[in-house]
Amino acid sequence: MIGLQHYLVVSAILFTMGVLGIFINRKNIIIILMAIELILLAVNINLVAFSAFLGDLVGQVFAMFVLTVAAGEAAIGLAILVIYFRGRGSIAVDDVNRMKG
Amino acid sequence: METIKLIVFLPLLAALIAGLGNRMIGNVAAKAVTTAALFISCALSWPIFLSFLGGSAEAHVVPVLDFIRSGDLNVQWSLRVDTLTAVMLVVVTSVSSLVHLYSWGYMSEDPSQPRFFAYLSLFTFAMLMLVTADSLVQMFFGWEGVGLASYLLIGFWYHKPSANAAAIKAFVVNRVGDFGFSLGIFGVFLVFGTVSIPAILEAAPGYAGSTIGFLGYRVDTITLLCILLFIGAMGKSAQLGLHTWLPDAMEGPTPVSALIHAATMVTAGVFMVCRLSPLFELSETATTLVTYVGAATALFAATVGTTQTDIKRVIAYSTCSQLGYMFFAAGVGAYGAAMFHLFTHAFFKALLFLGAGSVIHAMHHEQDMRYYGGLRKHIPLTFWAMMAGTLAITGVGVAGVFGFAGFYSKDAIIEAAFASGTESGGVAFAVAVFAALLTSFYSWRLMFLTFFGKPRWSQSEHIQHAAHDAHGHGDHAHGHDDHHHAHAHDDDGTLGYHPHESPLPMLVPLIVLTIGAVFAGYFFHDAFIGAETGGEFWKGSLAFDAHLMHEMHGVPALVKLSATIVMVIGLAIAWLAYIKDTTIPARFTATFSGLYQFLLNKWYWDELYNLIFVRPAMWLGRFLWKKGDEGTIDRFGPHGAAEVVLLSSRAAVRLQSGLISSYAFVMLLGLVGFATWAMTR
Amino acid sequence: MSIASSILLTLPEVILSVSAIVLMLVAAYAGDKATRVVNGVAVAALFAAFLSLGQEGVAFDGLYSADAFANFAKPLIYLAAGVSILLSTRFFATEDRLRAEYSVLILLATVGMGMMVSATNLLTLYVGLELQSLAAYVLASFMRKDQRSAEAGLKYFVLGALASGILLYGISLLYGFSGTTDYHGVAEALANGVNTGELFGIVFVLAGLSFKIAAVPFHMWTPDVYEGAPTPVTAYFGSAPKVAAVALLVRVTIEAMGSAVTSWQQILIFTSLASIILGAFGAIGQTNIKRLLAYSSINNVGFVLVGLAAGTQDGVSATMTYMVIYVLMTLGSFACVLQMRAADGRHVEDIASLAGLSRRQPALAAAIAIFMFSLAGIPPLLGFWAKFVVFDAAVAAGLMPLAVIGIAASTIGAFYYLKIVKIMYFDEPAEAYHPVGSYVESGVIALTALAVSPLGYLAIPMLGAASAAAAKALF
Amino acid sequence: MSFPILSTMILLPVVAAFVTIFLNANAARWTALATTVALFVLGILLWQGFDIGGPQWQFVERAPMFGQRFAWALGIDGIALMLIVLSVFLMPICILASWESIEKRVPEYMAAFLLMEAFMIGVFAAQDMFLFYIFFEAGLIPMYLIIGIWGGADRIKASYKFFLYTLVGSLVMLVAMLWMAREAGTSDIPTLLQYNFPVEAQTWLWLAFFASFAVKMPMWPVHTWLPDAHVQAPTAGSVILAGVLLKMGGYGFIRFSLPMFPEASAALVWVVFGMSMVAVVYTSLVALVQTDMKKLIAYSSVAHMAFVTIGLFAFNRQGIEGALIVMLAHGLVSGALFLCVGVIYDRLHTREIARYGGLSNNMPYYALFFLFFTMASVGLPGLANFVGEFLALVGAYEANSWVAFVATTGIILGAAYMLWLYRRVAFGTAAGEDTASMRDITAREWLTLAPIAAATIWMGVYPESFMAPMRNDVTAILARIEPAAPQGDAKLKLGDPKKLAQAHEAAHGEAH
Amino acid sequence: MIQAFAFYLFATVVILSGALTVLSRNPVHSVLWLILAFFNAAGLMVLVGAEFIAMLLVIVYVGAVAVLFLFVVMMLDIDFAELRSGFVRYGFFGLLIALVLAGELIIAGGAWSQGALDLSRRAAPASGDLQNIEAMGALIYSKYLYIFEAAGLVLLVAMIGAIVLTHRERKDVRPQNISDQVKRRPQDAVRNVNQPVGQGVEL
Repeated sequence: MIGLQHYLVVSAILFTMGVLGIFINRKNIIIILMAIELILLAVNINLVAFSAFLGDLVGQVFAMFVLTVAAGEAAIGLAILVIYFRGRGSIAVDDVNRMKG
Repeated sequence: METIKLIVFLPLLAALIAGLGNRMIGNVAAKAVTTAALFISCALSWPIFLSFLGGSAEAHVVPVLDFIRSGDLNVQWSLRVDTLTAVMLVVVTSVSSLVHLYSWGYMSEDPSQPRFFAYLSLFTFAMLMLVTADSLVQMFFGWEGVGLASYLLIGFWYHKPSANAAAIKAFVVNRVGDFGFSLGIFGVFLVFGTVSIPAILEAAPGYAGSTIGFLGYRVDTITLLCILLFIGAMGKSAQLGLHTWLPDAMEGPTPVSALIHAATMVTAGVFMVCRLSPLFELSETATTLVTYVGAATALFAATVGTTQTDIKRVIAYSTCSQLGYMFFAAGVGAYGAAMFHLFTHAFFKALLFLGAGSVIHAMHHEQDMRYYGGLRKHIPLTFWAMMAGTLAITGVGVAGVFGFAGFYSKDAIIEAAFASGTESGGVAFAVAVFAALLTSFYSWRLMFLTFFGKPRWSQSEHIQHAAHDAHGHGDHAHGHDDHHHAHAHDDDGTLGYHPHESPLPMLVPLIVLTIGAVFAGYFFHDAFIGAETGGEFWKGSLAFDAHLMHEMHGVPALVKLSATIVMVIGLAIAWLAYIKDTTIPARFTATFSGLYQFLLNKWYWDELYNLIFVRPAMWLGRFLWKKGDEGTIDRFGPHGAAEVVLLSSRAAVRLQSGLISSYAFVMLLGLVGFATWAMTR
Repeated sequence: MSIASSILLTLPEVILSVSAIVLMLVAAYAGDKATRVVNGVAVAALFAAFLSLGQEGVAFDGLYSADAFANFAKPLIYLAAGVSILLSTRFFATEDRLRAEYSVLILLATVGMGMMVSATNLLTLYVGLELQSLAAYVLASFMRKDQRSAEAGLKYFVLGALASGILLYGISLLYGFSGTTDYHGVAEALANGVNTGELFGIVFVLAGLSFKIAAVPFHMWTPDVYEGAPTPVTAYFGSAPKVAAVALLVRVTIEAMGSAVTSWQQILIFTSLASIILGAFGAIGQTNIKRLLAYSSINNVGFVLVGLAAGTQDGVSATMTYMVIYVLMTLGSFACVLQMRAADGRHVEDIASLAGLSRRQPALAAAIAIFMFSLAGIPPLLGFWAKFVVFDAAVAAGLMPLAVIGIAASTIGAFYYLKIVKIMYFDEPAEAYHPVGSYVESGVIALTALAVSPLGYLAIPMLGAASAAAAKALF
Repeated sequence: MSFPILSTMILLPVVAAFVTIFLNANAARWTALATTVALFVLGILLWQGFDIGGPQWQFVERAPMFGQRFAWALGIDGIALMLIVLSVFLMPICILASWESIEKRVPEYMAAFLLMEAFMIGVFAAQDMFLFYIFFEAGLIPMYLIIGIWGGADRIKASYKFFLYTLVGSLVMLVAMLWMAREAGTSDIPTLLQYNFPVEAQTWLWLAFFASFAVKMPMWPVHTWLPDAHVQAPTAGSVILAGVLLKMGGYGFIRFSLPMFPEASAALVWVVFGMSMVAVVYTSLVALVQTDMKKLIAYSSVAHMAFVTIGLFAFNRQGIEGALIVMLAHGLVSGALFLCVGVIYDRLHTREIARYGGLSNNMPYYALFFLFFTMASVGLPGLANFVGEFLALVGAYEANSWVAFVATTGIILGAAYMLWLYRRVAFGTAAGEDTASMRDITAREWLTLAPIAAATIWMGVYPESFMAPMRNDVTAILARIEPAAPQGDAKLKLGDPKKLAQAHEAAHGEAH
Repeated sequence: MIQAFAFYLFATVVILSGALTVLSRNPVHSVLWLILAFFNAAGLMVLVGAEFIAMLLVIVYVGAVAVLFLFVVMMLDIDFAELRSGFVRYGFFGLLIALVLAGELIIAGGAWSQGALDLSRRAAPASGDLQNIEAMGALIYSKYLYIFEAAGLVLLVAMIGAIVLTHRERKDVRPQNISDQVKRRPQDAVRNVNQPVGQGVEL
């Protein structure tokens, strides 16, 4: 029988991959944005799974809001990315270090 | 207003007027004020002394002002007058007033006369505070005050590096003594709960045999206190070990040497031991120590005195040696004799110094006796005064008939040492006799080198300088070249320079002191050391041992005569070496060059101190500064911390690489760290 | 409770969102010409929102709570938001161009912050937080032609999103293991013992919120974002969202996790000390004033957390007191930074350009000196009081090691504040600044300087009572 | 309630400082002088009005205007009174000393000094622990500016060192204060003075306070900020630093450490003694080899302050009263010595000892003053320092002979380095034309030095004036600490008088 | 059984495609893998009966967000050759930390099986009578109305933000004047002319 545990494991792995995707990546900021989507997906899986196994709809409502916010976040993220690209002509991760120290 | 207040504070007032007025009031006013004040003090002092002599006065204390009150510690400014004080009063005020007068002449060319007289008066005030002290703290005040004045006066010619060095040395070496004195006072307060001298002396017998902890040892209370206080006395009275400052102090003007470094200040140590004699009597160890130190000093200084060529240094070592006599007299219990010698010594030693000053004055500040000779005819008055002094110091006299001052006092000491019957007394006796021989030798050596023989001053730089000045210019840069003839007589060793007698203000003190040197012993020996009369005179102001005085008079004749015998031997040797055959000294020094060098270099005390104190202190200071403060404390303290902070700061900044991935990585690390901590907690 | 009364309780947020929407329309309609008017109206709206505060009660079935605590934090947020709107006008007029959307975004973010501090439900918390964050991301890269601004926005966004993810994951765990998103429900669940899931929930939520308040080790974005963002925005970042995030953190830790103090206290202590120390170290080598202030804010957050780590009512009160004073100092400092303009009118951020300021512009230098000494916590300036109360709370809670280490480390902090003073007062004058003559900036500087000056101590009884009341609402 | 004189004394200079900033240089000078003189007059009134033998705390004011945690509570006892008088006495002198030597940014300078004065008075007058702390720390700001703006070439490092060193010490103290206020439930100093803190906590509290006061004092080995600060500070800054700021450390010890933690003080007395003993010898030796005048005097301050700590922790009346007098006397004398350095620094602009010499020739009155204060500094009886050092050492001897022994060596070394300094500056021959042509002190400089000299003599000859107001307070402190006082090492044991008398007789018998 | 099979299928695919999203060199491929991951996640959700969320995931995410990504990737016109390859910034250590994190998260999830379910605090227990979508709707529009409104503001912010940041006023094109446009009336733009046949029009 598939229990909550299974879902949590899937979510944990997805979450870890999302996190890993953020800092292990050197190529492209867009992929980082996608890694964030993966993290949110992991959270949603968690929420939905909890919701189902608790028999409580709040988790799903929460997931819905997460989706909403994530959409907005993606829009803004991409907008920032676009203006960044306009300025620098590059979206390589390693180039984003004009400010440091 | 009690007389005593006037006596003590007049000099202070005069010092303030002269010192603060300085150039504003002019030389004459400053000199007049100070000298007048001193003469008034002196005039007021003698009646007090005489009244004690006559037995009509009682010891009393005149309170002046509260000083320090802190719990049990209650110190007053007050003036104590008793026999001991009275003796000191006359010594101090008399010598001081004469020295003031003398300085009119001696310092007449100096540009800073008000300062000089202010210092002299200031010194007198401090000395008077010392001798009238009723408490140890006030005594310490006077003690330090005279130290200050001595410092100022030694360094009076502040443009001379040697004078400055001598001044500092005098102060610092005295401070070493004061170190002991201070600890002594602290200890006294701890034990007795008071610093009032009468109270201490009264309570002292009750503490005999008690013990006290000191630096981790248990020691006899009274012995400890006496030794600590005696260290103070050693410093001030230039006893062996702490004597090094006294010869150097001759850098000061000669009147200063006469007043401070011969007659008064240096005897403060003897005075203190006598003042506290009931306390010292309670500790055999302490008195033995006093005896040995005194004897050693007497011997040491006398040996060194034989080789010195500077006229003032010879007298200075002589002073040192005589102070040794006084101390071992005190050590063997003959406090009356010690005070008596102090009293007579003040006169003849002041006389010798002032006489020497007169010679120096005549010889254009040349102090080296090797460049003197044949001065007898040029400055006869000085010669006769010096002769009286020499007769006094060497103790010329015939028992029972008449003797010069030193005859009574020194003989008394030698006899008392013998009579005490203790081992230390025996040693002291032997030393005293030998030292008397040396005393006679160097005193006569001084006389012969200075006043007899042929003039040898052509080699003196001072004289050459003066002669040249006189030749070169008509003006008289040095005022006493007046009668100088233009044509030189180089063949007679005079370089054409003819010394002439000092002016009247210098001669009057010489004459007065000559009287003292001649008669002081004769007139006062009964009062000071008479077995019956002494106790009456001192009235308990010191521990007068009538028994010892009796013993003293009953010593074998040979002992009595010993002093006179060695005096004659000394005179004979001096006559042989410096009149009869002047090559003897050179041959002697060539034969015993080791001994000669040893003595000439004052037993190498200065070199030794330089090696074990001065240079290590400087080195240590530099080491602690560079290696301690800067190299260790700062390096590992604030600067090190700053360095660490800056390094950490650089690390923190490097961490901030600007890369999103590394930021995210740090966040992840934090997250995992927290999670792991939370899990394993 | 009816919807109407609930809406009434959220009146401040309603006012602000309605104004925001209206102003957005105005902006869209009238274009950038209307910016000044929009800004003015926005400030008025903030003031109106402030006036509408004061009601207490729970709205929307426990999603939202208007209590003394929220009513304490919100005026502060409104003040900071208002000031950062006021400060923006001249800055954007010279540096970029005036755009009316700025104040709309600030207003919307303020709505989010209002939700944050009033949130008594993880759901409200999340949405409020995101509302604020999204606006903040945009604001950070608001000067889109400026590459640094864009980079700041990008970094802020990516890391912020990661932090949101972590926070959300924590929330999901908390929800799953306690069965509710309501603070009190969570607290009840935690009171029955904390299982591993809940523990991870707590840790993840704390981590996510630590990002928002810029506490070590989730602080990395701060210097870059502070430096890159337009200065009025940085002033805003340093003040309003920080208050909101701290207030949120306080409410979460006390109301939702208060029953499991031991599970988070050590984390806060570590974070606190790490922030104090790292903030201080980081600031020392800086040459950019905004970057320095960023590290300073990290450092200050450390002190804020000292109060919170105590976990007591006093601690909360101290934390909120600290925030009030901190906001004043921050706004003042950034207003001063805004006055730093080269001869050609460009804004400069180089610390070296402050050299000898005390002779060129003594009043400005004095104001900066006051802020710096105050930030360093040197009495008799008000910054000392802030540190005093938090350490007092920590000591009262028995956290002696924290207090000792924290307070000793504040010496390191003093080092770089002194550096600024040193540059202004001891060094030879550099090139003179462009005269500014902005009444708004001067006014802000003067008022905040006056507030953190010793005169501010007169406000202590009031401040103390208010913050105590605020803290009491959580216990 | 009577006229709030203490509040006036704190607020007046603050107001004056604020006004001063807006004036021109000359007006600022006069305003500052007028204010400080007015404060001096107020200080004299305070002394006049102080009822010796009356209640322990006088001129008490209390306004709970800062909420629960602390109050604007002022009030003084005799100790505070004397220190306040010292502060207000030195302040006009400082202003005068800066009259001409400070040329740039005069209004700010004067304002800084006035603020400094307010804070100093505040420290001594505060009756609330936290109010004390606020004033204690606040003084850092004006001093930092004074050193940093008007200081010498290496002023920046010195100002940092001064600021951070003293800050780090006192911050730890703040934690202790917080704990104490929580434990005792009040921050009122008079109440705390009667509170018995648990013995095991006392050690920590004591150490925390020690961290602050030892730095402020400064005690070896946390003294290294002082030479740097002194060397770089302008003359008046050094005067205030040496004259008053260092005294805050000693004041702290006597106000907090001793009476509040008597058991800990007794248990840790070896720390104080050890550090003080090292300080006396160590810093004296270091002073001996200095080539910079101010540095030399700064090091001598460290040595002198060691007498204060030794006296304070002697646990007896002589020690404590002595320490208090040393504080006052050192305030006068080292302040005056810095003024003396300032006089010639103003003329030649160097502190290098080797550049001077023979000043007795061309500056006789200067030489006189310098000599006077040199002598006072080496503890010549009749001048201020002696009384204090003597009492402190008496107290020390009662406590421990080792301490007295080592500390007393200070009088030898002190004489050595001070006279060596004086010799190089005032005696010998001038190092150059410029040195030889320096003019003697001006009327203004007379005005700065003469009052201190007068006070030094007064304190040296009749210290009762200064000790009487403090006596009851020392009694109160003794009442707190005496039960805990460690035993001295003297342990006097009386001998058997009878046996001794026999021995004496026997000795005499042999002699016959 | 089918359910288990479906779960494992979806789970495997979601993890794999997630991994490939992160690891792909070509961002376009990444987006496509992301879309696949979303689809499979939706599948997972359907398995536990959360049809509404699943649909949202597909419609909103795949339909809008993922396509937006794709759009941006294409639009940015990135020179893929220039993009450095490799992702070994923190290499082994980073991986290790990530594994630790995953392990801990899994252990945390394991706590579920330890404690009994405590359902007492549920805010919105699912009732059997309502469809998932209906129940959600009932909740969102009543209990969570406040949040719903706030979410609207979030989207508004996103909209304003996106416009503020990316909207460029081009100099070479005439700017749109909204008020002019709105004010424009037919009579301004249109002129009725009664034109005789065979003659030109005067314009």
